[in-house]
Amino acid sequence: MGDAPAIELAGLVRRYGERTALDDVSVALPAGATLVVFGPNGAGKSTLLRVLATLLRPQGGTAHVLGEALPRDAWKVRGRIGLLGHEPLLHRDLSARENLRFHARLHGVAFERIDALLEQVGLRLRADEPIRELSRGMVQRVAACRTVLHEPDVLLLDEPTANLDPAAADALEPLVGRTSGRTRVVTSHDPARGLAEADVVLGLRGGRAELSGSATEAEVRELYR
Amino acid sequence: MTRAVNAVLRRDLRIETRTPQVVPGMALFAVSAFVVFHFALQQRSVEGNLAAGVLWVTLLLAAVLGIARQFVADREEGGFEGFLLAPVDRTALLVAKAASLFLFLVALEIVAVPAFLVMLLGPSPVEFWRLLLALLLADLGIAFVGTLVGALAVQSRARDLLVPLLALPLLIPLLIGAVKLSAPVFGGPAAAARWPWVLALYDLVFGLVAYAVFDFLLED
Amino acid sequence: MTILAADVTLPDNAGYVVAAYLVFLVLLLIYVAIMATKLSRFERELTELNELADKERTAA
Amino acid sequence: MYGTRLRAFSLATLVTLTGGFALAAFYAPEDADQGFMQKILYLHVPLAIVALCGFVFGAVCAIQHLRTGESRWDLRSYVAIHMSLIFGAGVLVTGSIWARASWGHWWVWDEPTLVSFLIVFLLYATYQPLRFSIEDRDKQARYASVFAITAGAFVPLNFLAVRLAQSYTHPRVFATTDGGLEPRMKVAFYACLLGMALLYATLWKYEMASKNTSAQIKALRRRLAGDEVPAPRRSAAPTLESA
Repeated sequence: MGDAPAIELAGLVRRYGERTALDDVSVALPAGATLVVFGPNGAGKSTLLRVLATLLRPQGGTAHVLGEALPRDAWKVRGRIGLLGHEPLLHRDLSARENLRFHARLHGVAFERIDALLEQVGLRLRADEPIRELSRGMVQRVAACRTVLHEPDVLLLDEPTANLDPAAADALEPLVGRTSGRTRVVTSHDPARGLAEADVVLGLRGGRAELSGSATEAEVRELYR
Repeated sequence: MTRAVNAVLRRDLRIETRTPQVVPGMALFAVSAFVVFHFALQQRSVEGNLAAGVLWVTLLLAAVLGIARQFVADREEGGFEGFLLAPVDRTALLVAKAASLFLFLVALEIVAVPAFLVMLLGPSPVEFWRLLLALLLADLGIAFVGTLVGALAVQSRARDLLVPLLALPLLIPLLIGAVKLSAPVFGGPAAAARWPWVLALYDLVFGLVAYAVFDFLLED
Repeated sequence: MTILAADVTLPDNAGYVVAAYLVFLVLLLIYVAIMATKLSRFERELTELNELADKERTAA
Repeated sequence: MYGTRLRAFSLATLVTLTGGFALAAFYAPEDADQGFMQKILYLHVPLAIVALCGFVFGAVCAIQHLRTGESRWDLRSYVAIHMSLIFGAGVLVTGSIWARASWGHWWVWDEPTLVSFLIVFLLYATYQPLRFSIEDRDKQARYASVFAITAGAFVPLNFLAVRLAQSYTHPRVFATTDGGLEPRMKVAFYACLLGMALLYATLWKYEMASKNTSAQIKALRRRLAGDEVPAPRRSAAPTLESA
């Protein structure tokens, strides 16, 4: 891969109808590093992740993920990224195993990996229960399995531990945490914890990048003022 | 492509077998409609064109119920995004969804057609293959048009209103062909040989249209 | 019976023809009316914007 | 800019349409079977043909919109379908009047062209509700285009199916425009058709100019209101990018 950044945005713009959700956002992230995105609700964090996940087209500026230009080469990027957002993207009436099998088929992954992952997050015994019968923390663990099922190079995490108790949050760590060794883009509301894992910081407010590169805790808190 | 079609189709069928909603709903609706027709028409039995009409109107309205439910799970439980994140051809979703709708319609007809024969039809059916041909060709057309309409309506606020408003006019040519083709089975006038071709043309045209435009319904 | 209306002589039918052309005229006039409301709205808005622009200029 | 040549269009419409109607009234002979009331043909049929062509034009613009992603094509498609719906209402009413005059009923089911037209009209009547029920502008435009293309493909199929389904019991004057009409009728008919097409084009341009003006006013208002006006935005129910 060389020294090319895993993610490179230059002047990125994305609008929803009248509203500008992302306005001239630029950032670069080396492979294997973690980018933490701060910002109050509605600042454009989720939009940023959805653009990187190829779910939304950029409308201005350029976006490169893993060296491929979006949206032109989006199809090359899909399959090398994993998105974990507020929505687990799991069908509530199907079991964890059935859900993961669906994604394994889509991505062409062998089913053995499903068992290994479920074992790793301690859900092997509950793998055949419908998702709707699992607790919030368990659902999020299954969603994390879904996110890393196809060994993505880039993880896009939208407040992965929101509403989780510390134990549940720790269970996600080996899959999607810093120790997973993958390039990560994480959104966060928690300045202290967020800065602790950040290699690069991006602070959004009203769709604009107020902080870029590195920041102090005080500067991050200022964003929410 | 086959891999993705297989994945989506299996998932849809699994959801339907796990918590059956669409097929039992459509079948129950069809049987209720036959009862309603009995009282509304004030007839013990129907035959000929009337019989074909009653059967096809019922099947069409039941199909509209199925069409309206088609993408609801995908939208509400992130199935769209889960699919879009995968490195697969997006046409696979159209094919898989049309295939699952087709299978649901076949399941509906396995219940509704015998129920119709028992409950309402007067004369015993002749040349039954005509009905089977009509069902096959019509189901194919409904599957394509229904998938397109379902995907079109699912993103709108007025989904339940739009599906019948869009689907019924679009399906009228298909209804004409199906009624003409199957009327002789119930003792109606003989059908011209062209009707299977008209239905096949309908299937072809809407199959191609759906293939051409479906991608645009998935982008954000 | 009404089925036989086709045989009726010219004066009776003329009414229908006139009615059809009237429908066309009415549709056109409705369109003109809609355009009229739009035009008056544009006029109002542009006047308002003009005043706004004047105010800005005097302020600057 | 859609206002250019609007005056020329208006004048041409005025001349050809009044000329066409005058030809229909005074030059074309009376129909042997139907007598005077056959004169509705010169209004009803051009209206129907132009409305259908308008729907097809809307579909073509919709294809362009999906290919290029430019919102002006969506606007063109929208206005085309909008105008065709108005023309379509005229078709149905005049057709109904003709049915009443010639067969004594306000509606006849064995007139395949009219029945097909009703079905097409019903389908397109859903176009606006569909637009209004999708909030996101880009998505609305895209979905509307998908609808316009689907419906555009539906039009010929529908006519084929309905026509095949009918038995030809009634005398049909206009189904055979080439064979059945005598030359003087043809002249009048084509004059009316041309006039009607020009009318459609003129009204389409009017409507486009109006939508464009309203977008410009909106942009101007934003500029004067002093907000930082972000680069081109897509604005209200389908309007142009207020450039």
